[in-house]
Amino acid sequence: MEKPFAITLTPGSSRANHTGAWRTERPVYVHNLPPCNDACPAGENIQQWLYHAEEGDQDALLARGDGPPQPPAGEAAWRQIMADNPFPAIMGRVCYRPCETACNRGQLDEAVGINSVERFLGDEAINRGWKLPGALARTGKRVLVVGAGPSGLSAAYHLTRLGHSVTVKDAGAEPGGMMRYGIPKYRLPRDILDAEITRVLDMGVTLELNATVTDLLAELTEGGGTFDAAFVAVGAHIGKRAYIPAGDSARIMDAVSLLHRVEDGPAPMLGRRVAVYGGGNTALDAARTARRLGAAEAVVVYRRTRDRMPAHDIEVEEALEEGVTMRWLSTVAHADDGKLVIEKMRLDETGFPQPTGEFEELTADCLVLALGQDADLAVLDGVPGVTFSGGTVDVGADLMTGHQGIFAGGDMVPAERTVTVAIGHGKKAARSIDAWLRGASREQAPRPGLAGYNGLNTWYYADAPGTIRPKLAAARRTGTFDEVTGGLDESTALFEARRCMSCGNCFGCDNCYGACPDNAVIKTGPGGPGDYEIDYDYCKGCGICAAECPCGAIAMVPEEP
Amino acid sequence: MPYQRIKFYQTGSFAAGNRLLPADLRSVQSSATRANTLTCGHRACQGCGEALGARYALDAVMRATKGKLIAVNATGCLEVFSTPFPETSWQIAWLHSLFGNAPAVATGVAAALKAMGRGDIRVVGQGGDGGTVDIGMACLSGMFERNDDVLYICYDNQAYMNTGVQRSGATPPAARTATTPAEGPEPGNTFGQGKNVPLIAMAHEIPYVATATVADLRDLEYKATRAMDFHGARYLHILVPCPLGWGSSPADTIKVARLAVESALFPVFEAEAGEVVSATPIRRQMPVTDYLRLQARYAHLFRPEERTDVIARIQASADRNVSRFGLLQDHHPERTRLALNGHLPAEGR
Amino acid sequence: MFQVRFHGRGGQGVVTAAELLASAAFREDRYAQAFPSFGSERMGAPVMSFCRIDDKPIRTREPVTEPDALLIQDPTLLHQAGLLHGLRPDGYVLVNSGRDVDDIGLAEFAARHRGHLLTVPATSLALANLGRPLPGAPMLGGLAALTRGEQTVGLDALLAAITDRFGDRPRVAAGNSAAARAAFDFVTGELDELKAVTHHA
Amino acid sequence: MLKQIEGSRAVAETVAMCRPQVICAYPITPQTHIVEALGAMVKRGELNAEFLNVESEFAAMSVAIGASAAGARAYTATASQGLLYMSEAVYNAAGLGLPVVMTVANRAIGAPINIWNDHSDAMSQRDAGWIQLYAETNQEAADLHIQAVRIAEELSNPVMVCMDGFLLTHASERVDIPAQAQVDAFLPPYEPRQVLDPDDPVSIGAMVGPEAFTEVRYLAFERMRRALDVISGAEADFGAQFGRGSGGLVKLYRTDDADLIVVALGSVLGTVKDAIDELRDDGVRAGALGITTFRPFPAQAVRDALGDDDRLRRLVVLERSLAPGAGGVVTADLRTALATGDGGPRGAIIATVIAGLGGRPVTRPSLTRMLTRAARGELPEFSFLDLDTHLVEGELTRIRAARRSGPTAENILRDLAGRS
Repeated sequence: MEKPFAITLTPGSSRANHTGAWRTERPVYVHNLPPCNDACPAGENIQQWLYHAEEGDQDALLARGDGPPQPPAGEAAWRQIMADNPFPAIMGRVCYRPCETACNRGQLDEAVGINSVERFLGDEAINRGWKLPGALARTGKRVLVVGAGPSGLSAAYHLTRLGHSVTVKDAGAEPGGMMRYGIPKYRLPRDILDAEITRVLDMGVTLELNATVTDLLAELTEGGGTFDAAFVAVGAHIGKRAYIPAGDSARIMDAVSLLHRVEDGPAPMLGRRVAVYGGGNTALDAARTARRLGAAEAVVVYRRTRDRMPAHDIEVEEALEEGVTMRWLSTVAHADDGKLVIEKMRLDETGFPQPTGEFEELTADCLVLALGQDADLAVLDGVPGVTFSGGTVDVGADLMTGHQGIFAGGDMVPAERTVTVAIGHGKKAARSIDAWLRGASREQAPRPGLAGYNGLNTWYYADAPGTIRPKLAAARRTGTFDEVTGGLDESTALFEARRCMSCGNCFGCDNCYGACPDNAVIKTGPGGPGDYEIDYDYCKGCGICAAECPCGAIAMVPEEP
Repeated sequence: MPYQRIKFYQTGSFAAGNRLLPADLRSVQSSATRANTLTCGHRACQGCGEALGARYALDAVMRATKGKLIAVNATGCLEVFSTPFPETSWQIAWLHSLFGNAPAVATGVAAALKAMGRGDIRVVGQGGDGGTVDIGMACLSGMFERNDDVLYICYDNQAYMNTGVQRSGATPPAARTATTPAEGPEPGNTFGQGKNVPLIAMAHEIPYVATATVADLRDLEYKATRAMDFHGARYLHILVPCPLGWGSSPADTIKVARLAVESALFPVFEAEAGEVVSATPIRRQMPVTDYLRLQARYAHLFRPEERTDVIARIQASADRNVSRFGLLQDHHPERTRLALNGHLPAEGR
Repeated sequence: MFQVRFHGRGGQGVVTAAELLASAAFREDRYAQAFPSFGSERMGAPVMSFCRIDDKPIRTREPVTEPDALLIQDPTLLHQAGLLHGLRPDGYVLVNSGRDVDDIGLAEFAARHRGHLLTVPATSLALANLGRPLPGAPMLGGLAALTRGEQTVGLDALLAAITDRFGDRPRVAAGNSAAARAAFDFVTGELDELKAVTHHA
Repeated sequence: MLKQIEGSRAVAETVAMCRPQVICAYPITPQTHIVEALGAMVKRGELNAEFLNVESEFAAMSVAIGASAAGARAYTATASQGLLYMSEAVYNAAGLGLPVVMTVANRAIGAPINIWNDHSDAMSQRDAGWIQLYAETNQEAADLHIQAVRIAEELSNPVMVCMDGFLLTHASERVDIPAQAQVDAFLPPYEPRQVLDPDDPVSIGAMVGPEAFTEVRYLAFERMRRALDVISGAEADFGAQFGRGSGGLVKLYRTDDADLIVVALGSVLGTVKDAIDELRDDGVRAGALGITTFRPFPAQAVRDALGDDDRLRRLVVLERSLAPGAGGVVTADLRTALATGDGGPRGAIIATVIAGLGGRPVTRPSLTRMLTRAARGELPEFSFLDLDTHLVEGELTRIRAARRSGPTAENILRDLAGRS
């Protein structure tokens, strides 16, 4: 068409006008650290595996004929977990969920049920028999792991994946350590435990049971042994003893041995009334176990108040549901046959319990002491360079003890004593050992900034309250050791996964692409995480993309003059 | 593509795209092959809501008409920033004539297409609030009254921005403009003035009238698409914040529009043949102050001291919208219709 | 050139009458020009229209100020100032009235314009033949007779013009034609009478 | 086909034969009969077009702009206040180069409101960029519309056909209405220079700044120059096709030996010719120059028409509108034309006569009187025809006497009443 001069113009000719010159700030895509990942002691990339989980396996929503059939996204999610943690099914049951405490969604409606999704994926992996990817090339290095608890097995798993040959030696008759001897069945069914341990062993880890290591140095090459390095994680299995005046016939035992014997011996006779002395998770486990062993009454005697109790709330709740009673601000002054003398306490201004001189009686056929555990440090006794403090081994940031090549983790080093922490130690130790064996010092990748709630634009997320996991009726709990907390089915797990807001990381919502007034966001792919580029020829730096990014994955940075 | 709130939960239900949705339920704007009717290089301000709204609406219409579209533009910001010689940002057949005649020019285009047997080509007329509710009102009403086959889109930024932010018939009460300065006992625009063109359009009983904002892309696209299901005169009124005129941050353009809706100051609804058939419920009602505080044009309501009296009147009008359009329940067309037609008690009357 | 000025009231069809006369002249292969006294007058107001007839093209567009004939469709206009103004000495005047010229106060004028001033009951003829009080057609019939068709138009051309004008409404056409013919006969009769009287005198 | 027909009707029938696709109009006296007739034809299905009853003249021209830009042949008609009300769009149509054809049934502009004929309306738009053609008779009015469509589309420029309100629009006279086949043969189908087409999109109506606006305007000026040839070409082709002369730039009447020449536009030329014959009979060598094309102003044609020998010539420009504070609109253009370019009489004496404002009849006796004075050199350089000097003097005295003398128009009406 012959166009009249100036009055009529060629379409799209304004592309010659590069408005990028107007810009004083430029948007850049960033990856910030989601609070869940930040909080996970096992260092899981939770946001990532939830992202995979969102798509579901045979996702009806995706089976609309567009695109090729999806690979089982649940498996991808599971593999993502396995990169950091070999025990999703166990985690999904026994972890105390610091991730959910940190979850930003908690500030919107309710935290994402990360733990329940993890359990679902872990169980799926067991049921569907998902296999792990093959290990890296063998390094020819041999590593000894002392202790087949969560920490040791985690280390063995990671070391094997890194190509090292691992032998695990454990004094016990069964692998699993505290996971088996400290956590009752009703919280962690043994078939689950066995399945996940077996999966690790199947990778080619050598396990020696009933094998107590007496001379660690002798095992190492330096001592003429065959191992190039060792990771010691024997846990803390020795129940603390406190002096309690008691009559001869008083029946007193410690919680650790109680739980241990419930697992592998004839269950001890506790009587109708059981008193548990202590305020930690173990105390509650002991009390709940007592109920299951037939005790009509299980009383927890604790010196302080509930809010000062070290035990986790879930445990307390479940214990109360099961009829366990509590005696706050109380100490056991004297134990006798069939009864205890309790002294009432009061908290001073520092919150420390002080005796009041008031006494009362409490009928109890048996007293179980749950006053904490000590680690058996014998294996490291006399090893040159290894030092101890406060009943634990001193280690560096890389978990190496004072002795080159000997690393330690789990309950025997200073840290919170949970399975998750232990598993995290295992991974950390494995990486440190790998680095040490290669003569390198492991450099920590710089931690990205935390993806806080204020960085999100939550309007874009559909309103979705959390899912409640099914629970075994309290009445049916006390009789059996059946698992108390149920799991999610595929749809509810999918639902939970999709409640993730993908904090700090692009999830491919196209908002930046859609909301740019200058069409300065280019779509480089079908619309997934990172399928976008800013076209700085035209971007005026208005910042709408950053403001409207639901998950805070775009930052505005000043233009350099 | 019927507009629906996403019935299943996943991240970003309300975002432009979402990989979890089947392609046909994703927005036009999320498509890599969208028309980009208004393309790069235009001279709109940073964070221009009108540039955004125009591309949102016309891209949706382009998809609905399979590209058979002619657009007619009134004089104003949109026209000036999109077609300064020698460059145009339009990638569609586009005509600009005058400030006050866009609806009539669009009528002429539609009539010509009919006469030439090109009914497959559809016509959109568009302009800002000044060109629509003020100087273009006669032509707009005439187009409505004749029920000409034109979709007219008003990009409402509530003042004459092109000429330097003077008051228009769409400027809200208390807002500061160059001609309603924040002076005297009743600073800003006077209460009890201004006209509600969507309701005026409904009074013509034309096939389709709807309001939308740049804050809810899916809703906007649905309405632009729905409008093309009808023949005859249709009217789409889109709220497009103007960082310059409203004194808001360019980055907040969409946020401000969202607050206008969530505070109920801008009711989002659609009407067919003069009857309201749906009102988009507010997700989380916000006090009007959340909306006002983001905009320098309302600064005088908060400094030197807070004008609680004025704010109360503004809140009252928001509350009236809530009851009038039933914005707080999931939409009940019947109730909304009754309220709108004055059969239900409405607050703030 | 023969120039006619029509006087009537808004709604009486003076414009149509002028156009009918022009169109009748056109049928006789003459040039004609008809136009109203352009005004915004409403129903009932005094109005004028004009018609020019010539054998060569008519160029002037001024109003008719020196008519060769005056058609007064409403006798109540007779005493309006300047009604007869500019009438040529030998001009014709036809008044729509059932009464005699002497009875409408024009006796003295009639004496001077003997045979050039007549009354014709156009309205009653219209009512009788058309059923509506539209004196236009009968007035023209009367004019045709009064001027003996020499300077204006013959009855046949007039009737043809009427039939053509109301072609889409045959009843109206027939009614107007009949009224026009009746008026033509009436005026012819009046003229014969006058002639007779003159003869006797 | 020869018909005794009202001017408006003749124009309507001719416009219909030009096959307009979109017709839009807003009623205003004295344009109404034209659009009423066209509307009826469309309703009856005799004319295949879109007919829109719009809400204002502004809308009417706007609809025409849209229709034309979309590739349709668009037509509208208006007058007086209506033309002023659409003025913004009138300029716009020309600026966009859209070949809209519009009839203007010339009428005065208020206040005081006046529905009668003069040229104030069209003259007010003389610089809008439209071609302006003035009809002398209804035959020419009809013929000019056919030519207008062809000229407009050939140049891609709008054309205004001006015909005197009432004097032509409401006058019944003999008109030769052409056959459709003839019109079709003369008028090719509309091939727009630019069109709104989704398959070949363009942006029409850009904002043009100082860097190019002058050039855009210059090109419009050039287009108008080219229009002079196109108009003459259309006149010639029309003559060949229809066998009669209509349109063109100027028309001459007995100017060969004339030393008194009346310059006029429109239907008044008829009465002027009668007056000239009368003067000739009295031995005055008078003639007339009719300007058919007023925009573009045919300067060269005017110079050629007036001859270039040294004989003294008196030119009387009969103006149908008034430029208060300046005088005559046509006179100004005529003076420029004579003062520039090649040829043309030297030292012609030009007198401006304002005549026929607001429907005041221009009678042959008045013209003859005025021209006789002109021939004797008694005519002042600027005068009003048939001005009631007594009346205006009265008002002027009143104004001088009292500052607040009330509205002039009403005072004059009072005087008139008092007189009769």
